[in-house]
Amino acid sequence: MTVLPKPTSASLSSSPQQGILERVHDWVTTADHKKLGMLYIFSGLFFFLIGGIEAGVMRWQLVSPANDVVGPITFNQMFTMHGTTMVFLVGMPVLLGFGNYLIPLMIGTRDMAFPRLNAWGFWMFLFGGLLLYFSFIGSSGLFGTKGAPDVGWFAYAPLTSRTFNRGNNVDYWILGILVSGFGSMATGINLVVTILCLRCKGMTLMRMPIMVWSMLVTGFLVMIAIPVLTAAQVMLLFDRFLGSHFFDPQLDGSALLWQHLFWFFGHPEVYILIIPAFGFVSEIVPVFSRKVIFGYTMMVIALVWIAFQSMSVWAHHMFAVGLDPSLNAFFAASTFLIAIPTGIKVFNWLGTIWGGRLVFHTPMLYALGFIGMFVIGGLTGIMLATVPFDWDVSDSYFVVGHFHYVLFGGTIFAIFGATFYWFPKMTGRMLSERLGKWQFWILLFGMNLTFGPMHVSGILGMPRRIYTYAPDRGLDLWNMLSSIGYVFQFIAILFFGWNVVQSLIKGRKAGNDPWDAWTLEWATTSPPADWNFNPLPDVKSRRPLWDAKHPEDPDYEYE
Amino acid sequence: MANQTDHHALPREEHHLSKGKVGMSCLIITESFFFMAFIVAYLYYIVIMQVDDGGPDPKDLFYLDWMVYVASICLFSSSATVVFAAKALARGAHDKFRSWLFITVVLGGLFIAATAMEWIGLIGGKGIWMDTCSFGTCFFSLVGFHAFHVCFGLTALSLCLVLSLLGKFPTMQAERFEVLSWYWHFVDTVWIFVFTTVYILRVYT
Amino acid sequence: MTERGRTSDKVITRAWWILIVTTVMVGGLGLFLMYILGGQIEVGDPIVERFTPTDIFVQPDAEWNTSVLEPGSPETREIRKLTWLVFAITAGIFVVVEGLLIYAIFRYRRRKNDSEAKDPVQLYGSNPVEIAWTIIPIIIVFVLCLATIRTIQTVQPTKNERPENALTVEVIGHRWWWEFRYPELDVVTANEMFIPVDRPIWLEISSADVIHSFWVPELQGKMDAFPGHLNYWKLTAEEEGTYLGQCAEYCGNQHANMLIRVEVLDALDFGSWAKRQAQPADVATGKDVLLGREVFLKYACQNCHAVAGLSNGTYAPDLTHLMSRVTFAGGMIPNNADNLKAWIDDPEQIKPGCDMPALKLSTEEIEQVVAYLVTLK
Amino acid sequence: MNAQDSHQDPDSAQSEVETVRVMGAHDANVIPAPTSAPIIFAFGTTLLFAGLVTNWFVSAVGVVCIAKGVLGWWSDVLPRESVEEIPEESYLLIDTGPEPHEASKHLDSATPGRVVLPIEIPRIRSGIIGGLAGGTAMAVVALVWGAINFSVWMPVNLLAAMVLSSYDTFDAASLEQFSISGLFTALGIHLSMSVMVGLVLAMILPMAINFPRVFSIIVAPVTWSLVTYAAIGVLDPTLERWVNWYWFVGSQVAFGAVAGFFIARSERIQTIQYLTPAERLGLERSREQDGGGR
Ligand code: HEA
Ligand code: HEA
Ligand code: HEC
Ligand code: CUA
Ligand SMILES: [Cu+2]
Repeated sequence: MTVLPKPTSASLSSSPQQGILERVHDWVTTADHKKLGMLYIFSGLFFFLIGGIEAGVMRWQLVSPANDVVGPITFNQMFTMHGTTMVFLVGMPVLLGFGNYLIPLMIGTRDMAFPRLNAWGFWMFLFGGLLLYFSFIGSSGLFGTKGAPDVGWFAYAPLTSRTFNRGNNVDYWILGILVSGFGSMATGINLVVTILCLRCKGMTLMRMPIMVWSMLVTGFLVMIAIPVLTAAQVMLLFDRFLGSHFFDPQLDGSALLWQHLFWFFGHPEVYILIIPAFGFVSEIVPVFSRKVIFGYTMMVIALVWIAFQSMSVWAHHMFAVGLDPSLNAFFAASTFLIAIPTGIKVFNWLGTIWGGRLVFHTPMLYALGFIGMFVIGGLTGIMLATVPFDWDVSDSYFVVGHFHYVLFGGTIFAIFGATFYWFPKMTGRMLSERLGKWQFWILLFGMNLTFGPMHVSGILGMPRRIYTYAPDRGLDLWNMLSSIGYVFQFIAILFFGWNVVQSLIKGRKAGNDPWDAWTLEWATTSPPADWNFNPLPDVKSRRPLWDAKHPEDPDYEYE
Repeated sequence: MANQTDHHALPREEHHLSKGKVGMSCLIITESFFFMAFIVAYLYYIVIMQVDDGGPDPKDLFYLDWMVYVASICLFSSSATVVFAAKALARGAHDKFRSWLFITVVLGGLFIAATAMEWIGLIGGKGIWMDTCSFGTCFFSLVGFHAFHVCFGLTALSLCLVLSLLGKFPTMQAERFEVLSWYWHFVDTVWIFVFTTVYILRVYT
Repeated sequence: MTERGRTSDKVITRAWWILIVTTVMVGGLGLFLMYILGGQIEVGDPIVERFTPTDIFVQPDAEWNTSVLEPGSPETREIRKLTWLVFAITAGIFVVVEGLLIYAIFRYRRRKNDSEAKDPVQLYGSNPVEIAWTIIPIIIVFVLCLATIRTIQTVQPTKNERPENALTVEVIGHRWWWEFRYPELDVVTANEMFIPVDRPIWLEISSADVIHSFWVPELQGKMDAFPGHLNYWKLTAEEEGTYLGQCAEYCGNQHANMLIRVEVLDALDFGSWAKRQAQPADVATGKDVLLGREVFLKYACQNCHAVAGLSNGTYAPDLTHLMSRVTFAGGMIPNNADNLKAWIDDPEQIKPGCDMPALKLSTEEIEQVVAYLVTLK
Repeated sequence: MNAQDSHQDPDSAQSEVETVRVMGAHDANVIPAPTSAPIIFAFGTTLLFAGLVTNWFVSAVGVVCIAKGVLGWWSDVLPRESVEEIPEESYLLIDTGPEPHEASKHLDSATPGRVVLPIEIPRIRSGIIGGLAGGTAMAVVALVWGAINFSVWMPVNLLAAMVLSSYDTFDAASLEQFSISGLFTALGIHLSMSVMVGLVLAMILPMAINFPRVFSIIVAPVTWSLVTYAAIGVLDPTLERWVNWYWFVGSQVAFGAVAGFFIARSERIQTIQYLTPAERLGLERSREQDGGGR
């Protein structure tokens, strides 16, 4: 491999002796996709800690029956803020942040298509999130009631109407998410345009890393899903401020319409939260198996298939609302079908590690943990899609178990994997492998201990969103286990925090390509210069760095 | 030379799409889904459920008088004039560009004026507003958002016109202008749907 | 050439064996589970007793069972068959996928003596293998769809599928208590639903405010209660006894304490219960009781609560036969004089955030009004 | 380059170049300059909305911020983007090797280190045909059983009962009747199942099984029957009530035998999986179109 002369300084604008103010100024005025990406990831992780602490409050309250740690009102605010935070302020920004950081690098270009719009998108997300959290102090409102929103993350009408929610807390929920939604739409569009228009020489669609494909698909889903939520929220806003009656059943509005609109957004949304994670895993698994990804084409087809399918399954969240039997049947069938492309992905990952030479660095542990945990969550999803069984366990802790396996075991695991994998690129330093492995094993154990028993308590008849339960119902043990599991997770996350701080200060220097990987982001310095590449690369296969490292046996001879 | 066999080194033009055009297409997709939600709400309450809450029957409100027709015709034809303007600009025919653009702006303005008249009639004359009935709720939000988009487009177009009159709108902006004209087409297309749901479907069912 | 032939042959064979073993394992495991758990065997069959993992799913020291796996009606029995089918299928897939994953992790880990530089065979994919692992899930999913569709048909009634001999109960969700109306019997009660055994019950479910969900796990799956429209649901209890349930759609502050008790009686007992309930119980005698009645009328009680013959508020639970119920306040506390006193003194203490205000009665007035209330049998 | 007054310049070739520079300048040696406009704009928008729940004054401040942000943004991109030049030094650490000049190798002539599995596959079509043929054979057996014991419509209705749960309560006489919905339901189920099972067999038989006949005539039908036996109570109680298991296994064997026969006969073709779908659809140029290829 021809290594061209080493560059010296990595950045145009920042000189070593910068005051704190200049540095802040640098970050807030930046239009650089890498800085914005890191801002996204950092703020997302920050919100993750908050959301995690909110979960802790819930687990503390539920640790034993008839417990009295927080009252119902606080508890209801906790799960609402927890769910909203985790979905809108953790999952989306962190995933989009990685997209932001990596996409231009992976397709060999200098920045996003609309760099300023990109910055705007980030700030909208951040301010939206802050506005939402301002509700804790700001929402006493005209009637002096309540603090944070307490209507659940899907805010079913008519609970959100003025009649049942007199303070301003619901308004904060609407406005915070509305504002950050605008940011997400901007970022989604930006990702799609970047990927379609800015690929470097030779980077055809079918040579893009799967990660880039997953971001393309996610971008489309964002463009399609978020506006529907925005529209629904605007209607709700009209209801609350202008007295219109979209969702007020007392005035011939329809509570069902909100559900249709919300879940038309909501289901694609959960795929927005998992598809980038699929992308991370599809990058990590091959590198640490030392093998090319198995069935690239089918992987791409499966992604696109999942995205399309995800738009026709929304009513599986509404099996208990009394839809017509034929509609129930249709949405069940449509939901089952998603298992097929998802299965293709799982099997292709297995195919990739099959016959490989696996190296268990921390990113690989998380990727494998992802596969194992996601399959559990996916299979309970299939059970939920079985309508009559869903009548049994819908809105019970079984559902809570399902979605934490896919969201935590899926999305969050993939995010940790990605953090360990790309941290060296972003900062120039390695995260500690030793701490990372401790964190992984504790987290794996902790999450199973927390979310596994939830399936049991759901089957035992424990509805979700209850702040307390009676002692004589056989639920004690399972809730106790869940709460103990939380402590393990907490410790694991502490490990992570310590690891990040420690490594930023005195982590091992990473070098440009610490994992001996194959995609373009490893073909520049760590951290990359503001302009990523110079000259822009020219690729001939899906694994340009493989070609460079094996001139005697390059990929492009075969693809 | 290698062009015949060398499929790896695709010439850059191969996938060089315009950021502006792709971006605008994406924006249009996004906005379409936004409007879809409002159209669905209108269809649901007014056309399918035919909610009877003392609100007016659209049949009685829109006698489809000449105003709606004329306004629609204005809006639809402005889609054509904006194309002529864009073509003229690309050719560097700035005078023609300005005239066509002016006509477009006027047509759009007429449309907005007609909407405003209708609203005044409904709100002031008939006392119907968002909070009076389901019809008001659905009608004002749907038509209102459309009008809002028209206004937005009009502002952008007028700005171009002003800049051009000041001599600050060079030919090199032709692609930007074309992209803007796509937006205008989109606003028109939405009107087709709004017009159908609000004025045709309900009035003729 | 020979070299290449051999390498790929080996990988081919191995890949195929994965697939075959997978299929056989899904088949085998599913077979086993379905046989044991599936519709072949009725509950009570010794095999079921021996093999089902239901042990965890019964609440050992529970007063009431709310496990969805303990069916108490033909409807839930029907659902449970499907439940076991989907359990069996997903369990099979689970074992196979996780098994393959763990096997691969151990089998293909890099060993000490593997040289760093040597990369394994770069295997790009395989159409037939990929087709196979697309089609096999399609078949599974196809079967699941059919089974789901037929169970939906059996269990979910549409508006005009009311069984002829059914008893109608109107279920109305309120924040945070349930109202049950028996239009054919002219009975209204709260939180505790009484039904006759072995007779189909036709539920017309709705809500007075926000969305709730009616859920008595042993008797039927859940059905949401919407303001503004009716949902239809049916169930038939097979055994007498008490069944516990709970509101299952988040409805605000006290969603956790919106419990349901279903008392299943034999036809005779039910008949006399209904007769009793249809008559007013307001036959106050005695000084305190009459004073209590005054208090009830003086304070706003009567605006919200109905007592047949005295007041007819509809905002709050009907108190006509208050003392015929074992619990009150959405089923959260036992119904006795002391608890009632505490409740009327300050509902907020017992059920924070609930919709009954503390009316600031003096201790004496409380004594009196409760003295009155306990006569409402 | 004096773009300001180039609108008087009718030279469109010149403006073409300019357009590209404005709209698609991603490969120029520049990166966007930092700007405070986006954050101000975003902050303003947030305040605008926050005013709804606080005080109109907040909204007013928001509007001012928005105006400032928008103006700043405009001056950033109009008439052309403000950018920073990047230094000349090189920041690319790889060299992906020489341009490949001859047609590239294909995996079927690959060296050991590279494999696509397996090199040859039966035509997918053969699986479909085999499945349909097998399905016919199976149906014939089932119909014969029906004709002997009940009527030909019996097996049809029994299969349809898998979906049509109302059949559960029917007696033999009603199940012997012809029913159009029963026919279509049964046909749908039967066809799709046959095709899918045929496809799987086609993928497995020729390459994986050393004893394909035994597998398709005995192992597969028996396994399938066992699975059906276990699950039938849930899937199709009506069928469970009337079925004769000997005939049932017989019909499965008929399927296996016929489908296996058709699949075994089919020719093998070279796998085409390294043609991407985009190439097949003509979205991107393929090596064939380039004159390279096989
Ligand atoms: C990352 C997010 C994520 C993902 C990926 C999924 C994936 C799936 N989800 Fe989940 N879901 C949520 C997040 C997610 N979900 C959330 C947050 C909720 C609750 C919202 C709320 O109410 O608050 C929810 C709720 C939810 C419900 C509603 C439950 C209820 O409220 O009553 C249902 C019902 O059908 C469902 C189904 C599914 C299915 C079928 C999948 C499928 O995509 C899973 C597919 C994967 C597999 C099946 C495993 C791998 C495949 C194989 C190994 C192949 C072989 C398998 C077969 C042949 C079956 N989900
Ligand atoms: C990505 C999404 C995501 C993630 C990661 C999580 C993570 C967790 N969730 Fe959550 N959850 C949801 C999404 C998510 N959840 C959603 C959408 C809902 C539905 C909400 C609704 O019903 O409306 C929900 C609901 C929900 C409930 C049900 C509430 C109810 O219905 O009553 C519970 C109950 O236990 C729960 C628990 C947890 C726990 C224990 C974690 C843990 O994994 C959390 C782990 C995190 C930590 C342990 C943080 C550690 C923090 C530190 C180390 C901080 C130290 C630093 C400082 C002090 C500065 N979640
Ligand atoms: C503003 C309306 C209101 C007034 C006035 C009111 N109540 Fe109530 N009451 C309620 C509501 C609502 C509930 C149900 C609370 C719950 O379970 O969440 C309730 C519940 C009760 C119950 C329990 C009933 C059951 O079966 O669960 C009793 C007993 C009761 N009230 C007695 C009284 C008395 C006595 C007074 C007068 C001193 C009174 N209430 C005044 C609204 C009211
Ligand atoms: Cu009612 Cu929850
Ligand atoms: Cu979903």
